[in-house]
Amino acid sequence: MGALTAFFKSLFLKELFQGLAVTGRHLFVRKITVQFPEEKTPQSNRFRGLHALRRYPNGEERCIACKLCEAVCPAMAITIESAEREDATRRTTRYDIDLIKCIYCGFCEEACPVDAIVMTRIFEYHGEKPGDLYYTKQMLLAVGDKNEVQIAKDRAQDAPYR
Amino acid sequence: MLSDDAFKKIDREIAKYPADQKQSAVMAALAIAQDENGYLAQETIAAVADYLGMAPMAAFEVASFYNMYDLAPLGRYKLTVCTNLPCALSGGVDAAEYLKQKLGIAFNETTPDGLFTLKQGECLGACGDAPVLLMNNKRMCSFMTTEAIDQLLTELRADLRGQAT
Amino acid sequence: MLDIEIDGKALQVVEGSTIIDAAHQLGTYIPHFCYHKKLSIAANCRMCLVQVEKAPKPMPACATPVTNGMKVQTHSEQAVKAQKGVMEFLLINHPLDCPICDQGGECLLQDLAVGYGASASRYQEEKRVVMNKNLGPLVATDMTRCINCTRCVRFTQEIAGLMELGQAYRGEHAEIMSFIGQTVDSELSGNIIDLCPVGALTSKPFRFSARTWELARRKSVSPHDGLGSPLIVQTKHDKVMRVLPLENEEINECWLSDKDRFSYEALNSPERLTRPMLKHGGQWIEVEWQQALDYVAHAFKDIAKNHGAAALGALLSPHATLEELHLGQKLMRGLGSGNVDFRLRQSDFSQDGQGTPWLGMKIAEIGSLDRVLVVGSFLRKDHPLIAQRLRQAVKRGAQVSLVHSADDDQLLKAHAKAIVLPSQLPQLLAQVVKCAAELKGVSVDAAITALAVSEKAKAIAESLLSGTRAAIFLGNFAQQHEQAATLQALAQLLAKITGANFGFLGEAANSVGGYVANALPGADGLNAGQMLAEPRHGYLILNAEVELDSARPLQALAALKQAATVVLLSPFKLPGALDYADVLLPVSPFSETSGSFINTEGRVQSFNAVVRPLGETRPAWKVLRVLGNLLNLPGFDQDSSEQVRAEVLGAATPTPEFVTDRLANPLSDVANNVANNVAIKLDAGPNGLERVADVAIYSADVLVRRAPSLQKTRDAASPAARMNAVTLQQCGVSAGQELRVRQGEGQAQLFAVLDAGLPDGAVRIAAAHPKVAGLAAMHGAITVEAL
Amino acid sequence: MAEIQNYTLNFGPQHPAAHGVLRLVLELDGEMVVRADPHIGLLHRATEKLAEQKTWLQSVPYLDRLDYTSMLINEHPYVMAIERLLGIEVPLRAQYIRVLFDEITRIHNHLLSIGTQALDVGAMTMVLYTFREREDIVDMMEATTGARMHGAYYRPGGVYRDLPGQMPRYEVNKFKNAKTVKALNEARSGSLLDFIEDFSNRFPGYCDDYETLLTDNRIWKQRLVDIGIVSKERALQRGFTGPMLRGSGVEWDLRKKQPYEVYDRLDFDIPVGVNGDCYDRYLVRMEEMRQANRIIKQCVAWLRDNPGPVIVDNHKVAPPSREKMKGNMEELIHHFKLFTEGIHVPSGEVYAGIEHAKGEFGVYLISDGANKPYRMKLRSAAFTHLSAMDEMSKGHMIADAVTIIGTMDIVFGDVDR
Repeated sequence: MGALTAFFKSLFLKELFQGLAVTGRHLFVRKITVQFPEEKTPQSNRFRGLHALRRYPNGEERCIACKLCEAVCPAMAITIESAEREDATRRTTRYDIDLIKCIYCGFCEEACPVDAIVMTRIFEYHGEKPGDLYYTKQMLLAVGDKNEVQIAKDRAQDAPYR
Repeated sequence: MLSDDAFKKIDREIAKYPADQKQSAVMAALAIAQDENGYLAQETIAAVADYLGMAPMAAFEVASFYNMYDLAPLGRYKLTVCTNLPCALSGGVDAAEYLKQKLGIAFNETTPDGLFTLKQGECLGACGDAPVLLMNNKRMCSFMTTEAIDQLLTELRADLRGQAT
Repeated sequence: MLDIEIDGKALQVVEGSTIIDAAHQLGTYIPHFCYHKKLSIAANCRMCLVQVEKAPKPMPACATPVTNGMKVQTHSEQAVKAQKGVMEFLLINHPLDCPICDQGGECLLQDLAVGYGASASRYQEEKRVVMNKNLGPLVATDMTRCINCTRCVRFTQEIAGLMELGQAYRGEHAEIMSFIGQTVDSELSGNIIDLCPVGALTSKPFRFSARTWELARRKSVSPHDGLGSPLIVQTKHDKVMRVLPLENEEINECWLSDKDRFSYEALNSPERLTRPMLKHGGQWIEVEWQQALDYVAHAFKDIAKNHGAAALGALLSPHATLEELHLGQKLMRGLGSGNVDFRLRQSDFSQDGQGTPWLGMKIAEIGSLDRVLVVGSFLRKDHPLIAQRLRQAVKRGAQVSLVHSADDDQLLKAHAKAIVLPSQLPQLLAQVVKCAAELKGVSVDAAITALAVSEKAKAIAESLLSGTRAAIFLGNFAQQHEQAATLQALAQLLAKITGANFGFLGEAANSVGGYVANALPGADGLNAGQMLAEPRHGYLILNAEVELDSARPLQALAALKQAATVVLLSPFKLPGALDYADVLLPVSPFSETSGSFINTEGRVQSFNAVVRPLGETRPAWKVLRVLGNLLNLPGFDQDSSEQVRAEVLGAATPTPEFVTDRLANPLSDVANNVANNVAIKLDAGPNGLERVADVAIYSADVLVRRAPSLQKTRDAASPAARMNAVTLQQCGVSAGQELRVRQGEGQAQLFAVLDAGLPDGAVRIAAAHPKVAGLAAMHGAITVEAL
Repeated sequence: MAEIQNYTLNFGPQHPAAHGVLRLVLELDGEMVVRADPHIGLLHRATEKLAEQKTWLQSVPYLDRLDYTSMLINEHPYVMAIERLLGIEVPLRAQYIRVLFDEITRIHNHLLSIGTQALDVGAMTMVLYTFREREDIVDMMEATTGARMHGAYYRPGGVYRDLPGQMPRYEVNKFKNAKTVKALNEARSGSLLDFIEDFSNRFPGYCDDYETLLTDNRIWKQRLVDIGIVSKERALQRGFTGPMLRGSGVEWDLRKKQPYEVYDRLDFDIPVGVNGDCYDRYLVRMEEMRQANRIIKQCVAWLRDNPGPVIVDNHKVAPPSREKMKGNMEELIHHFKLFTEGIHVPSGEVYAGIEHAKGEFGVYLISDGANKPYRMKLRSAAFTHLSAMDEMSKGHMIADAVTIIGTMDIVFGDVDR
């Protein structure tokens, strides 16, 4: 009996038609296609994208050159030089992130005691030559300034978990 | 800085110790200096230290450690209220609060008329008499209830008037 | 010996040991903050609490003496609980500064908090705040971080000799401070930075510039004083970031003088010369090495051809390495000139060819001396750490006597002091000799016996004879003295009579090395003084600012200005040289070259470069070697500094640690009759004013002069004309007044300062400073007039 | 007569079916493979050596990058090994979270494996479906770790942070109206656990679809059945693990045989094959996905009911919360030291192996008590499996070599390390 059924199943290409039915069904199913870049998939507030350096609301940069991020960075992508500023505070004179070295592990943000270095949601950045992806302090601060609202919102939302 | 008389007194203190341990007399010397000047100015401390052959800092350590030495000018009467635990439990803090309110000053302040300076003191070794108060490092006042304090203040003011006339 | 058991391990310790000593003997670590092996026991941090069997409470290991049969637990429940509790208390008032604190990462408090403390805080109340103090340009303070261990206080008191810091107030209000408003001016002040277990005292020049984990650590040797302190140079990206002591019980113990510690700032100075330069038509132009070296070779060849090789001279520096000195003299000798010298500040060369001045003993043995006479030394400033050793010796009961021309406070209790005019120093020393000879029953030269003896001389002689291990040291001032040979002969005679060791406190890192490398004039050559007194046509100068480093600055400058060719090998664009030099060759300072220094006890210390040479800078030994090749001289084919060293010290491996077998203080065969060996001039000098010149600690060499932070200290204050009250009156001037000082051809304008420590008739004016470069010599007659 | 020589073919490293950078030198007799010689090392990054230069924590993100198709599970044996050396107890919730993500990763891995294997043998559609489901999975990972692939989420002592209470949502735009968006956001309206649960409910249906497309498909069977047969004995001798071993009928699964974390509290079955051919291994993988889904459901249920810490509260090992770090001295010091010097792990050696999606993945660590490993050795399943390439493909057609590479489920990050 089994052999007979199998023969007919085989003869009439049953399993192939079943497969085609699955494919056919999907013709009518709602599409999951996302029209990037006009449209984006939902993005988590924990997303680890392009780095930014933040400022306090009064415009003072947060970073105090403690160099924890530089120390914990497994890829050694961060370069910091520090000095005493005129007002006797500890500040960076250089804060560079080589995005080509960076492995986006997020340890820098975890290590930062003052929430200065953060990883934003931004992932659509590019460079046309390697030097373009070497972000300096000014560039990082600019990223922070531009996206501060979103950055602050994301941190606030995730605060209970960290 | 200090009068010859004071140095003579200091010499008497020094004589109590072996010749190579002059600095043992530092507490007495500072007390003599304070008696003469009313308080211990930086220069006074330096002069005493120099006289005893010790570093000024070492003399300053002593002067700043004991709260019966005063490092700044004071009012005429220095009232030191003990606020250590036994006194505090028996009303020392209340006495201090009362004095503050009565004189209108906080600890380490002097009344505008230059009469009273209030200080927070360490144990005076008379816990049984708590609350206790020390006047000008010399006179011990026991059981300082609010009445006793009022009485003391009146007495001191009267005393002053008596001296003035 | 006492039996003790620590954590179940039994051992024997000597009587009087504390538990922490015993634990260290066993290799068991007991956490501590206030305990330091070189300081007295304070037992105030309480971190080292351990459980002692039968003791009701935990005991501080640093202050508990071992008793026989003691049983100690360092990790028992009670001990751990006590340590945890202490740590919690220590952290209660500690500010949340780790991210901005320079100590972060090398902080004992952090390490012990992680190792022994709780992992979470329970403290919710306010923390106390302590105002910062201004302790000067070297030490930065953040006093809120202080845990009141009092290590710094004990250091100033016990090691530096003057209690500049103290713990004022008490209880919660206790704070470490200097006597109100004063800075810490000790020449050893940098050590409190190392001692501070937290970030309360940190280095001001280093402030906020790097983290400990970023720094590469390399060994080196200090190029400054004769001690040759071993260093740990910490670098980042080929830049020297800071210098710390490398502990060596036989040399520097665990200390470092501020000069050694902070002079690194000069290495990163904007004054660094980074490319070879030629003066062309009065203008300096940067050139390639090849061009510069060709120029030098041609110029030297021309001079040798036209004026004879003796028209060339080399002035080397006692701060240069053994290899540089060797190749420098080899080059000159190769050219046929014997005019080589490195003793720029010396005036009396009559001892030449008779030996190699050195300490005469091991540095480590200084501490065990019981009678010491130091002749002509600004001890504290010239030899900060040797002074420290003498200070400890005094504490152990040694008697130190001083014979000098200025009564600076050496911060040690001197047994006897004789302060006389420089010209009377020989006479005074002769008096001591006479006295000692009389006491010993030895006969001496008639010239000496004829002298009248002062009380002080007698006290010194008696002191020297009363001990078992005595030493007599000649300081820098005595070596630079016009009658250095006389002083030396007398001191040596005294040493012979009293059975004391005789030695020199070496002026510079390679003062001994210069002799070993034979960077000295031969029989036919001129010494440093002669080379400048009898101007040459061509000069080769290595690493020296001759107008400041020479005994007779005016004469030196004149000689250099008239010379046809002056070649300067220096790490810096020396301002004076820009005027008189014709070629500037950038050579490496000690941090960028390999080499060796031989310190004053004859210890050979070789080191490697810690960073890459800056710009086009090259190690001087390489420059001299190539110059030798360009001049077609034989024997210039060394490939490494080790080969050069082997030429000097022999190829034996390992290189000998000491070269004491090659050292002999001159006149070691001095007999009873001094007059035969050296003409003793015991007459008093010029009647009138005499100059006493010290080389201020922070203007002693090319490097320290360019260290900005050191230049801000009190010790680097601009020179003044210091006189005692009598002299001031005699000159009719008063303290604070501006004076014109004349000496020889030259003059200088200085302020008068009252200095009670000077003898009558002495005018003390520091040397080696641009402001006094106009004065003729470091000694001799001088006149003063009010402006 | 002309001498007939075997034809040597260079397969890869650019071949799309080479699963990355495999360079396979095939010696062919006609179309038949006589010898297969895999060349490896093109993706060697010296992870083991790098680990000796990094603090214990810093190596975690590098583990992600070994088998880059199953990221989080790679971190697991590494942190487990450290925990064993430290002798610390990980909070139960952290163990559940790790198991949850191990199983999610397993599905993620198998979806890629089956999808691309189908693609390799000619079934284009499969990969589109499996990648659709993978999209949901990387969304879960992004919501939890912040990265769609390289999470760096497991830590010695637990996991970095708790699962998020909300999922990011679609927004209305010119391509999607409110209704569409609402429908898309339905599963995303709750927490991550809701999203995972929704997925686990949908997933068996997807599996059915895959099976409809493949399991009985004659072409699929023709390409897989009786290809690359490995006997039970040979599989054991060659050190096979995971689906490769179970496909040959050996019932061996570390989750059952040496239970770690909370696997002993979970209910699941171990599928085994009969013939040891590629088809059996395919079936094993399919069933493993269904079983993984079962585990996920149990984990979600437990995690819902049991809130709590997800990392040890011993700050000598794990950093304190940011709030505490900013306000307390002890916490700040520990934070500072953890991120600069890192933890010091007591000296000793330890091996921690887990049932990785591809087989047994193990980390062997030697510590000398410092803040970095003295030595780290990684045992990856794919390397062992690849070594059987010659044996498995000998005598098969050249086209079957592709099937065999696919069935091995190798990833070169894992092989080359």
